[in-house]
Amino acid sequence: MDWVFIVEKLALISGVLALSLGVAMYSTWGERKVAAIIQDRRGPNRAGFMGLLQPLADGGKLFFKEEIIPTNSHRFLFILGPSVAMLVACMTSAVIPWGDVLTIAGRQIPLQVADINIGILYIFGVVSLGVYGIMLGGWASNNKFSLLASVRAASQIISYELALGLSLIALLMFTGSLSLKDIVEQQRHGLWNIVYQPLGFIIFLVCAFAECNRTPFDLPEAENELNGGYHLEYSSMKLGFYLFAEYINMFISSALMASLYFGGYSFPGMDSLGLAPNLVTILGFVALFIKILLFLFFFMWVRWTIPRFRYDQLMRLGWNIMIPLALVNMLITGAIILARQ
Amino acid sequence: MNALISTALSGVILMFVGLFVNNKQQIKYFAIALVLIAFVANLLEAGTLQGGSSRAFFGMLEVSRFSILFNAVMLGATLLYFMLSGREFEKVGEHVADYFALVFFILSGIMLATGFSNLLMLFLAIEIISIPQYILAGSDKKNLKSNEASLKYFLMGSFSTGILLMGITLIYGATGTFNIAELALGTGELHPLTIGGIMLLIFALAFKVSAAPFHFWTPDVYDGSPTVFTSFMATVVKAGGFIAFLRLFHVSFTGGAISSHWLPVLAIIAAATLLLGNLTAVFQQSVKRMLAYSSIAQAGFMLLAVIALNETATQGIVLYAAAYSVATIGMFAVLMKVKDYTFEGFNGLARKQPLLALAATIFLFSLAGMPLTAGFFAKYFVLSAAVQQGQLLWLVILAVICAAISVYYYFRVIIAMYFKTGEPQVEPFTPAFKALLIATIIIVILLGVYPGVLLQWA
Amino acid sequence: MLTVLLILIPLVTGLITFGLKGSGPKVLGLISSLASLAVVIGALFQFRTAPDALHLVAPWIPQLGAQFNVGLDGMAVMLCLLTNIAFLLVFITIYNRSYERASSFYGLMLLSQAGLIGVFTAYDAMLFYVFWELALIPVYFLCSMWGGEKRIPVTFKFFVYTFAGSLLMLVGIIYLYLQSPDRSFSYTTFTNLNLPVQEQSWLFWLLFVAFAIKMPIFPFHTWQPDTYEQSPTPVTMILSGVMVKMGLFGVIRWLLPVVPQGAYMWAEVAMVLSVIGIIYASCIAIVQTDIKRLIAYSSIAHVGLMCAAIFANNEQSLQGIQIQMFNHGINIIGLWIVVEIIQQRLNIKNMDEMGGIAQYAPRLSIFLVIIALANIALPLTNGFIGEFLMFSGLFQYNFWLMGVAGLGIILAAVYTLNMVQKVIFGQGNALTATTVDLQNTELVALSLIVGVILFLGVYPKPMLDLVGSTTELVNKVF
Amino acid sequence: MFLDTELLSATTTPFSYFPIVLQLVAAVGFVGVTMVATHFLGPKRKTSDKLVNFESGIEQIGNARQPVAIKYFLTAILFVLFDVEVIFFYPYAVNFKELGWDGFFAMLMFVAFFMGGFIYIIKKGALKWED
Amino acid sequence: MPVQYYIFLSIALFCIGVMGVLMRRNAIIIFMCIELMLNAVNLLLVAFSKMWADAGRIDAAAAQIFVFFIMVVAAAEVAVGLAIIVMVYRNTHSVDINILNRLKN
Repeated sequence: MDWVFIVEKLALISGVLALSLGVAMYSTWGERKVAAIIQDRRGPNRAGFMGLLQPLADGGKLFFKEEIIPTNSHRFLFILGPSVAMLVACMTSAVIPWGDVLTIAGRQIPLQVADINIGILYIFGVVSLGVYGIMLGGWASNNKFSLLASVRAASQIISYELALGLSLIALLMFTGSLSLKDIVEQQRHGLWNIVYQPLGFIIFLVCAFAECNRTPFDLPEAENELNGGYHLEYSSMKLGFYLFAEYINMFISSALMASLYFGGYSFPGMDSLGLAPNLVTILGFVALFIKILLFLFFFMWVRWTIPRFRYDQLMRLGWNIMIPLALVNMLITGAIILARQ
Repeated sequence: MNALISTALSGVILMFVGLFVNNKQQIKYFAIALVLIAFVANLLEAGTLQGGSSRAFFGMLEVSRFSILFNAVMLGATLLYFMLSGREFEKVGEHVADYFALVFFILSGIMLATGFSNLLMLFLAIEIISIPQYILAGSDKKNLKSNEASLKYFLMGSFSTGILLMGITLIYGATGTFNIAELALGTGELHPLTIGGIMLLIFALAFKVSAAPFHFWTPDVYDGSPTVFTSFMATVVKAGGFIAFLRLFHVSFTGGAISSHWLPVLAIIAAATLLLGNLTAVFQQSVKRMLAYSSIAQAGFMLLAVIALNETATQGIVLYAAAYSVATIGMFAVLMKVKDYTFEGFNGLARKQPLLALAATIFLFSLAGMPLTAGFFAKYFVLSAAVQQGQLLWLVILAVICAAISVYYYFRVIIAMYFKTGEPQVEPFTPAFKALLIATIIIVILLGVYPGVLLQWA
Repeated sequence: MLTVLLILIPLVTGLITFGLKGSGPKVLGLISSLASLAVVIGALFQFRTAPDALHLVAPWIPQLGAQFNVGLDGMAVMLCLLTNIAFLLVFITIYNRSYERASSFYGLMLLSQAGLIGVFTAYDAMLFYVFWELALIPVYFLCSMWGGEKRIPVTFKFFVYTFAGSLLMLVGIIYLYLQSPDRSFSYTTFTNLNLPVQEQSWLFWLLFVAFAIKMPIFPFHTWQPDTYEQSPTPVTMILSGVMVKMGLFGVIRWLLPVVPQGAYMWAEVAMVLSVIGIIYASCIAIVQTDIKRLIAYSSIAHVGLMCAAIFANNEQSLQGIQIQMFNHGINIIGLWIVVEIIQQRLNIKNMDEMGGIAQYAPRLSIFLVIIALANIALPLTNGFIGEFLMFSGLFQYNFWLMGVAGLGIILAAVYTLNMVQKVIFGQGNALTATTVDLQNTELVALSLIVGVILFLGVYPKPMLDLVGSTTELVNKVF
Repeated sequence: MFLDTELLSATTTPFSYFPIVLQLVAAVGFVGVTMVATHFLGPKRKTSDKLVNFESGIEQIGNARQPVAIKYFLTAILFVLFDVEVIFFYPYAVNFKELGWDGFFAMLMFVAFFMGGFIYIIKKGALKWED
Repeated sequence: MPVQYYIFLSIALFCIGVMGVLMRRNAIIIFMCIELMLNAVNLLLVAFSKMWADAGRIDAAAAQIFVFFIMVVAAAEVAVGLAIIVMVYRNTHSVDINILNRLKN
């Protein structure tokens, strides 16, 4: 066993996890700021400069809150729920290529935890576990609102997972690979996939919103009908996990969309700058990060702009529109590719 | 191929027809037309066969004269079933078109079972046959007995699917192929995995065809399911299971070294099936349950064909499938007209409804294997095949004794109808039903007098 | 062609009869049996002139090698004659009776006639088997529908017994078929098989049990007395007069030529069983008070003798048994007719309640006496020549066996005469005083029987000639 | 046979998944530690009222775990069915270019069946929520 | 890793499934045990596929295709099975198979 390899991977993993958590924390700040701007308010501004220390205060508060587990609940599952949600959120990032190869002391270090040839399937697999976190939490609480919310959540997430999976087929048709690294590398040497797959991207985007339970699809937590939904009974860091997991998921889906459709860590002209490879890699990471931030902003922008869907509308959109659309997209893509061959 | 495609498509079409057509009679006629189409399409394919058989799906399906013949028998039996019992579908529930569609899906599974040449196809065939049956068994949603039948059937059925798959996998592990023809080549030296696999396959298939000691689900399921579907499950479906059984063993596991492993097991299973089926049928109080046990007993006879594995056996299974299906479908059609399913419910039927009684008598004769009915030659062929096999004379004698026992419970119905007095409650039926009943009687007798009608194609 | 006609006439008329109403069935039944009788007489003449013309071979199930192969040899002609006479007699006797659901009754009777003729004419084992069963089923229905109090269990027992037996026979046939070089069921193929002794020995039992049940011989007889007792008398006549002969016929036609060595091996066992049957049945017959049961046991005894004679394996016994088949048929039908008449008049079966009928119905009594004497094989009656031949055959085989069997004759005399004595002589009572003497149709039937009895008793040569060819054939193979 | 070993001869080895295991360990560690830590950090002043389920301030009525509307269940089943159909698209998509038009038409048929089932369930009203 | 490990693991899983089916009384648990059996088979098929591929059989991927089909059929079975269980539950408010003995008499 190569110890250096393990150390290197552990460092990368800690980096990625820290990044995810950090981004998630500051997303809460970002969310409130965006909301403030859109609603013409100031937003958080007391803790630190422009309220930048607000997320830390919030996190600390969650740590020191009293932990309440209702007597009627299923204790083990009650704790398991948020743990699963968090765990799943932390696991998705493993196959996303954060950048190209860094060369340190003669070692080639890829900025990707694991480059496996079924990267996309891995993501799907892990993401579909996410629904258990919500289901377990909702059911274990033994609260009518929570239960309803969790059932809703499950129903919604699995419905949109279909369209999500279908929308990617068209993309895979011309990448011919399930490895995210390959997909990004292909875009590095050609056009970004968004050019070929505008429809696919839109479907993916909508489904990503639904998967993350983001407005306009945030029915599971619909605070004004379900009192907060599946995490109604949660407090302290368990609640924090649910909230964090949601933001991490947002972050990862942004990264995924950036990688799949917007070239990932590549940016136009990156191979003709003539800079040192390590520098190019770092620039690439920065480029990816900018794309991710733009997506995150988009998530928030939508949240404060579009009202929540009704449940039947949500389901009809998912089943009756997204799925056929994805199929049509797939067939058209296939026909065009074959016709041009 | 034609038969497979047309039945599968018919199923899909019928599902959609159910969405747009509300008239249940029309749906029935439509379904009958679709079976006819499948029947003709199936026969048309016989003309296109070159060199005895043709292959499809990358060689995973083989269409031969024999498979076409068996398909024709199955489709013919289904046609008869639709015509005789089609109206009963309406009494089960609202979704008539769906029931028909499910029957078509089962048929397409059977079409697959007649011609598979890859274990994958065997698995698919068995599953396509099984899954719709779980639904049909439970189609009477409000009836607890139907619910229970469905659940029981489902649990048992999927359990045996698991066993079947394990068997296939072990065989694959030992041989590296799913192709049943290639499997036969590797019989020189036997890997222990192969033997284990064959045993598991036998158990699983015995489950599916309800052979003892894996039969215990059958009476409950047959009893609990809506009678109209029991009729189909006990006949066409069972025959379909047997053809899969026969084909697999016929192609893959013949030969001295390998058959010496499974032959004793299968022989014991057959013997147990015959004994249990017949002895238990004797004690039943309901005709429907009696028929369920009798179907187990009949399975024992069909197993003889599987064990014998020779030319006569293949002819025999065709004849048996035809004879048994037609007679049982007819018997169930009569049963459904009689409101009370106990033996007492048949008391005095001959006076009140001579035609129903006559039809039931002929069908029961056929089931019992009386000469001049189709059942006789069916039994004759399987017995003959087993005698020919050489090592199984004891089983043949046992089968014969069981056949004599079977007379007892079949004749209980006849005795009730003819020799006892009573006021049987009978549902009204149309002249068309009458005509069909007579036609069925004629088929049974025709096959019994002149089985060459069917055998000349085998 | 005549052979096919023999089968077709009852078959077709039988099927037609089901649809008739009123007196149609009985008229048609009578016409049909008259026509059959005419045809069989025609066949008799053709057998003298051109016996080959009675054979017909047509394809039936080519895949199996089964053919529609029918023909008549001497024994078969004789048995067909017996069958047709028997049915005619039955129809004549019951012409004035009215049966509930008469159309079914006559239809089933005619169907069973067709089956019986088929059994006697089939030269193809598969065909033989089919007719064998076909003859059984209508009889089953007849017994169960028109029989006595306990008819259902009793006839069912009868049915299951015979059916089980015939299934074993079927296995035997299948085995033989599989051994045949040309995959055929034909008689000639079967007789030329020359199987190893070992196989013949168990094949013998497969086939023999079926025949033994039908005859019936001890210990396969338990169905018989009950069935005879419970059946309607016309059916009992057919059962005892003709159907019993199916078993004997089967042994002579199929068992002996096909598995000769098997038969040779087991001959003693079969004979001992038969002889036990004779004594056993005779003893029981002596103590019977029920007239129907008495005749039933007497039939077992007679058949036992015939069966023993078959296995004695020589010309006399074979000849004897064949003509005895005919004669026993005629005699026992005669007895049953008398019983039927008494029962119809008095509605009793217990002999102790009878007596003195001779005073009130003299003609009936005369006929009964003659028939009874024929039954105990007095010289100058038809029974004599057959029994004589059989005993001489048995004597050649084994003296002691003959001796024991001969005891049967004495016992037969005891119970038959005892019956006659109880029924027609002795003290009359109020009931028997009401006995009405024979009426026209009954008179015709009984006269016919007595005519045959006396004619064949005096001049048995035509019968012997008729069966000679079969005897030769069997002897050659055996 | 129409398959070849290409599917099997890919470069990924079980070892490629090792980093994922590492990440799993790390994530489990993080979640576990945090959970335990917060359990001890927070104050514990439990009262029976506090531990009752929240139902908008009124007393709890009955158990929450009652069967929910069958519609949700139906959705779940439909998801299972359609999701396995979707799975079939993946190997096809990856090998799409090699399979060419033949593969395309085969897949077209598959899509037709997919849509057949889809239209059927929609027409049957399986996804109707407003009743 | 040697293929034997996979075989032992699969057989063990399979046996657990079989035992569960035979011994448990809750329909859902039985159902899950059946799924366990199927998945044990899947695992074994993949292991065998790899084994035969290493041994040089060019069609060894067929076993993996088989796994696909098993999954599909299992999904169909799940759909039907769950529907049946729900139906039974709605009528009897129980999924214990012991109470399902109305048909016995």
